[in-house]
Amino acid sequence: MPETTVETRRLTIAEALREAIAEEMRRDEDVFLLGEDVGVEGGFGGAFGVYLGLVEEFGHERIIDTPISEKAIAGAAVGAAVLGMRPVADMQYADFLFECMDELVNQAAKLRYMSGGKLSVPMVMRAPVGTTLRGAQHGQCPESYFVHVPGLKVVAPSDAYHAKGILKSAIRDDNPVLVFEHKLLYGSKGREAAGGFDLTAEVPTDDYTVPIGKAIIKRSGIDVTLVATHVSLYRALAAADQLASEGIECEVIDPLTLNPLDEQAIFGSVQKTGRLVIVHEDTLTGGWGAEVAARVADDCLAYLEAPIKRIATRDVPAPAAPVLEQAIVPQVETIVATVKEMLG
Amino acid sequence: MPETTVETRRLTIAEALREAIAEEMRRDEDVFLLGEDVGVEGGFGGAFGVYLGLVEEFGHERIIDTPISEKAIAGAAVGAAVLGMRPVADMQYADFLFECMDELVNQAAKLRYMSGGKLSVPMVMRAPVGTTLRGAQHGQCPESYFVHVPGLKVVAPSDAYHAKGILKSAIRDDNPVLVFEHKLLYGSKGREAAGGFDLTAEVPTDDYTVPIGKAIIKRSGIDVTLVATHVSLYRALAAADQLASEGIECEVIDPLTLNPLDEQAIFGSVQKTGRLVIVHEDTLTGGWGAEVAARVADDCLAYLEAPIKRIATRDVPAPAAPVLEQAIVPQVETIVATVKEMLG
Amino acid sequence: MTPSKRAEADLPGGASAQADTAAWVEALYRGMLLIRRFEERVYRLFLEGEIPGTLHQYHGQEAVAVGVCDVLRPDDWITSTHRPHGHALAKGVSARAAMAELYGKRTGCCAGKGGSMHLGDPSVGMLPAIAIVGGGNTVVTGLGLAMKLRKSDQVAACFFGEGATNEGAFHEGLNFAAVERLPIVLVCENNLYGASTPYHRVSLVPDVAERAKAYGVPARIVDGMDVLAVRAATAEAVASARTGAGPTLIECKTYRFTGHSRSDACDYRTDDEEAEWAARDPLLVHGARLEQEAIEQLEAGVRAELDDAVEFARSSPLPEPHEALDGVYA
Amino acid sequence: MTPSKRAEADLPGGASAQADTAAWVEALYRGMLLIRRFEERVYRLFLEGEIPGTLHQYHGQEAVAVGVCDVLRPDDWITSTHRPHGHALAKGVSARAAMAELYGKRTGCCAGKGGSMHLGDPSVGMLPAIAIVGGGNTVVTGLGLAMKLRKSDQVAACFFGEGATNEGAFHEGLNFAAVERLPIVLVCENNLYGASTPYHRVSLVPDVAERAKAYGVPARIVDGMDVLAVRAATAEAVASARTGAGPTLIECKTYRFTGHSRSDACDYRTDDEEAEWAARDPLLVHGARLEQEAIEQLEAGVRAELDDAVEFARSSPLPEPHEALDGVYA
Ligand SMILES: Cc1ncc(C[n+]2csc(CCOP(=O)(O)OP(=O)(O)O)c2C)c(N)n1
Ligand SMILES: Cc1ncc(C[n+]2csc(CCOP(=O)(O)OP(=O)(O)O)c2C)c(N)n1
Ligand SMILES: [Mg+2]
Ligand SMILES: [Mg+2]
Repeated sequence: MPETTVETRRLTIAEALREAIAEEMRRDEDVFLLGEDVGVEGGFGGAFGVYLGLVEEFGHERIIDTPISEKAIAGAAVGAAVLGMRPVADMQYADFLFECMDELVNQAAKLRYMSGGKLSVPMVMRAPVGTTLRGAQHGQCPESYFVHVPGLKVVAPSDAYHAKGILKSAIRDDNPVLVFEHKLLYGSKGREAAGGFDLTAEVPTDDYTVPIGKAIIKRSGIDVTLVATHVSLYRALAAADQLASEGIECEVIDPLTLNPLDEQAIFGSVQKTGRLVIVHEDTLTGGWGAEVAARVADDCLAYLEAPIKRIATRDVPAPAAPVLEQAIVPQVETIVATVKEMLG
Repeated sequence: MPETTVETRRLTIAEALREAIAEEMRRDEDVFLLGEDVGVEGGFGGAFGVYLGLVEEFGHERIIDTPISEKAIAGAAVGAAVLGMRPVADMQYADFLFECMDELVNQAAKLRYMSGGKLSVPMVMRAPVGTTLRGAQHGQCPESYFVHVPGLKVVAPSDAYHAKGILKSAIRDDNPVLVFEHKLLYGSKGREAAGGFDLTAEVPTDDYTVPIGKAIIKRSGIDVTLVATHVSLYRALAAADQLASEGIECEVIDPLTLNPLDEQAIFGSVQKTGRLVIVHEDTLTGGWGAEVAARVADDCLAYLEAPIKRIATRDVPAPAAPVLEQAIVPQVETIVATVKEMLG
Repeated sequence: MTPSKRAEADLPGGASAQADTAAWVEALYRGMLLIRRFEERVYRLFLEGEIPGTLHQYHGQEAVAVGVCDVLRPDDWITSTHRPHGHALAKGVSARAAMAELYGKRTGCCAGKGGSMHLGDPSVGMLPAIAIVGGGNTVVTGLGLAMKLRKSDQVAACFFGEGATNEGAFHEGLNFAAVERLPIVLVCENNLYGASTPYHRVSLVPDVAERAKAYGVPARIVDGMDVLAVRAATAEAVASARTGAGPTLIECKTYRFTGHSRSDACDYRTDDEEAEWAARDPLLVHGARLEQEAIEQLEAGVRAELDDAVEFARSSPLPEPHEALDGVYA
Repeated sequence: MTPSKRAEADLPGGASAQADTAAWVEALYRGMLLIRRFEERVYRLFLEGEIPGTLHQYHGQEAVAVGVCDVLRPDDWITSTHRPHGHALAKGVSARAAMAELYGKRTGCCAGKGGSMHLGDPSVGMLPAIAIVGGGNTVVTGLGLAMKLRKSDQVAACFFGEGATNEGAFHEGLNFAAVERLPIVLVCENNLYGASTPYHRVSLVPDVAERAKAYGVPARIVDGMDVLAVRAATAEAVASARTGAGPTLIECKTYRFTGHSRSDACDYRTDDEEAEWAARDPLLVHGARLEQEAIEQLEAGVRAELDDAVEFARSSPLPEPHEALDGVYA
């Protein structure tokens, strides 16, 4: 959180991300951006407008509009990174990452190790996630696939302050970092989805970074630990508000980084509360919540006063109809009910 | 396990798989095989000889040698399955599945749901796994990525009897089924890796199937539950042997199917033993062991007498040097030591 | 002989045949008109908040869907893209089922689970549309393979944009289709842009048809604003596919009259360019072959059909929340 | 001027230049001989159980690696494949470091972590070889992009087999390289087979070079058994890349003299075909340009170098088990 002495403004996540990229590009000539529709004049500035204005400042050399070729985008990022460039690659929707899994899993994540540690792959891949009425192929939250890949780092910021700071860290990191943001949280439109929370945040005007691998305690509490990201984080916070009015104090943790996971922060909290609920919009089976649960079930078993609960999107592809989508994605009521049951 | 009255022979897994495919192709005209190098005269019969002889019996129409185009292989399987064919697609190494993730995750797994349940995708994808001195890009066990995909089924047989029976079930199943086998277990060469266990098994001469979604209790015990597949299963059995000589009785479970997981079999065992160790050759973080642990930490918490332990390949790409590979893959000694520590 | 039965036949000669021809010319116009008016309604309903989700619309490209599907039989198959409304209507998905799907209703062609980007219906030979660019290009090979293995004379047509030709899927799918001589027609709708990106910035070769040579696949470039031109090229390609001669690629030069998706103002295109293509509106081009009176009748019929479709969609039940869990596995 | 400094220069004329030429002709021969003898040793050591893992060997294709790398500067880069031994030695990985890597020793060029399929060394401009067929074809575009953005005059060469041209990666990589005019040379080693599969069964177009047209990329077909032919074509392509004219594809017609991998008996090839290509052995073709005496001297030198390499590998320490955990992250 920004200290009180620094100058700040309220920004949306989209604005914060744009600033992060622009500032890093000004700071370091090796940083560049590539992806589909990122720099066309009169175009969108990327699928969600994050890059608007960048091509005007940095030109087509450093803001590269690619063909619709996800393998080329990812492969180019890998190769350029090996030579010391710091590419920021854009995947319009995280769902398209499946088109360049080889480049990410077999190349980006492994080249350093295969070389005996002689080279590095300092690339960033940005990928918007989230179930947002676009159906099965534009609504996935595939973070968990990448959490499983040794050699990759995975971050998932949920507000403007952390989004800007951690994207900067990702760009400066010497490893491949996947940055997952939620489509509903970019601007103000997602406010309702986030339970009315204000999605803008105070963002310092000065340069700052947020470290990869450190969780954030969003709210302190002693009865139960809630771990959540993205929209689920805001729902967890809303649930915590409701529960507080009934005298139940939730500790809400935003892991921020999914790999490497700040397990100490989670262990510490669970040791205090004795109860753990993990909430995510990725589907349940094999989701990153399982990893959190497994680590806690190993390290903190003696502290657990209740079974570990995971609340996740049901194990189905995303349906298009709003009523169906709503039925599969974790909602505030489910979180509230689960916590009450744990304590009851 | 075969009943005593049926006629059986001892077969290797490779032989058993070949029989399964040949018998299903004879039984059902809609079954066909496609992949790289599967039917070239004078060729290999697939990367591990599983298909030797098939092209002679079924001809090039039904044993289709494809270009080196994993997306086309998987996409063709999806499309043919939609029209009611029952393709068996071959991925020479499971590591190459990353080249056709879109076809598997976004198409095979989702088309049925997207259609409102109007169509089915009865395809099989065979993919050999295992760390076998071939380095980072030919040694992965990527089962866990697919366990995370709603719409796919994932099986992982470890002996000839179950391999044949479950491959037949997979071919007859109306859903996309990924069949993961371990390279070291195909023939007799893996015997040493499997701790000297005989890898052949009695296989009935008559038609039979092994159901998807049912685990096998490989060994009964009351002190600790070991869940493992493939080579790790044989190592778990070897560890159980050693531990038995010290008076510790392990229950060893081969889940056989990783999705849908036979959780009742595991819960039942853990409720008896109070202790759970999961062993797999896939890497630790985000591996399917986490899902097993998470489910047990939810359903069986009250029964647990010790933290849930996962023993998995370390979170690194597979190194080539034998001494390094050995250092990252679960070994018998680690299993023994872990169990003793749990009980000590 | 109904228009769709005409299949690969040439335009007929003779007296009664001429009546047939007139009916068929009208049917083609009606097919395009239905798509145009459907899209216009849908856009309005979307802006009014009645239709949820997102939209990629087909205005301007109607001649392609209608020209191709007119040649296809009900038992032939198509694959489609993120922009599937036109393909769906042309292949025989009813306006009711399509509209209800956009509304997220249980009576939709995908029971509300597909939505705009996945419109389709196996019962009329259309896969749920695949919204992964290039996604249909590998899957269609399997449709073709099944047809070939079963020795049926069916054909599968794959619709895709010029942008999709830069995907690996285009390459692998086309090569595999070529090598296996699959009964496939590849229909590239070259509308000059992939989202905001003009094709000439992402391919040094302006004609997609040129690329087919790399696979030994015959290709044709046709005026995608003229339904008869599209139909004629498709008829040839389909006939060749039915007799086992393998795939053909047809590049239809066309233009989308709207933004890429609902929120796109098209500032990356010039007014001149837009005006030039508007003058070649497929409804104008083909409309010139009809009497004005006939057109007005068709308009009225289409209006009624769409009134009915909207009414049907509005009054259809929403799916029950628990239905979200059905249909993942067979 | 050492041979490798000759770079894009033509063969020199004049008296002292002729001595230069002779030395250079010998150096090319030596480069190929080193690979041939290296592969022979390695195969024997593998059969004897000294070298673990698996092998894909390069015998027969030596003219390609050596002809290409002779043009490249130390600060140019290459990507390689599952069959990388020849590329590694030609680009400057020492026989010691390569051999030790095959032995799984800490002194190997990848510290024992890469092994046969991932030989490489950034310090000589070679990525760890990528054993995913086509894998290098997208990654190389990034090397080229970095060079272009930095306005260096470096070049990246990408080796791949004809089999790789059916991968989506070939397509996406080549198109992106073309559009961005990246300083890349695509070197296709068309040895007629991908594993057991003859190319004519998986491509209707027999020449890979034909495919380059689909991307507006110039292509050349050369005799891949003649190191001078390969070198000449590469020199042109590299010169063009250095000046910003973009990628070139060079298709080298060649043949592997061994099985696809260690256990392959090649029963899918005819004896006649093998004999025909054996007669065009690159060592014979180029050897004819040298005196027998020179060849014998080179053999002796190579033998000594490999004796030393094997001795080095044998006596090198194994990595410590805990080293397996290092080097995943920077
Ligand atoms: C694999 C993949 N990459 C990117 C996208 C995002 N996207 C949707 S449509 C589109 C443009 C497609 O262009 P084109 O193929 O020409 O079809 P058109 O929209 O012009 O009909 C893009 C980039 C996607 N859906 N799938
Ligand atoms: C993506 C992928 N698919 C399949 C393989 C298995 N494989 C290894 S080498 C090879 C043949 C490659 O043929 P080609 O590209 O012609 O190279 P060559 O072996 O002839 O040098 C195959 C199929 C692989 N390594 N990667
Ligand atoms: Mg387009
Ligand atoms: Mg080859």
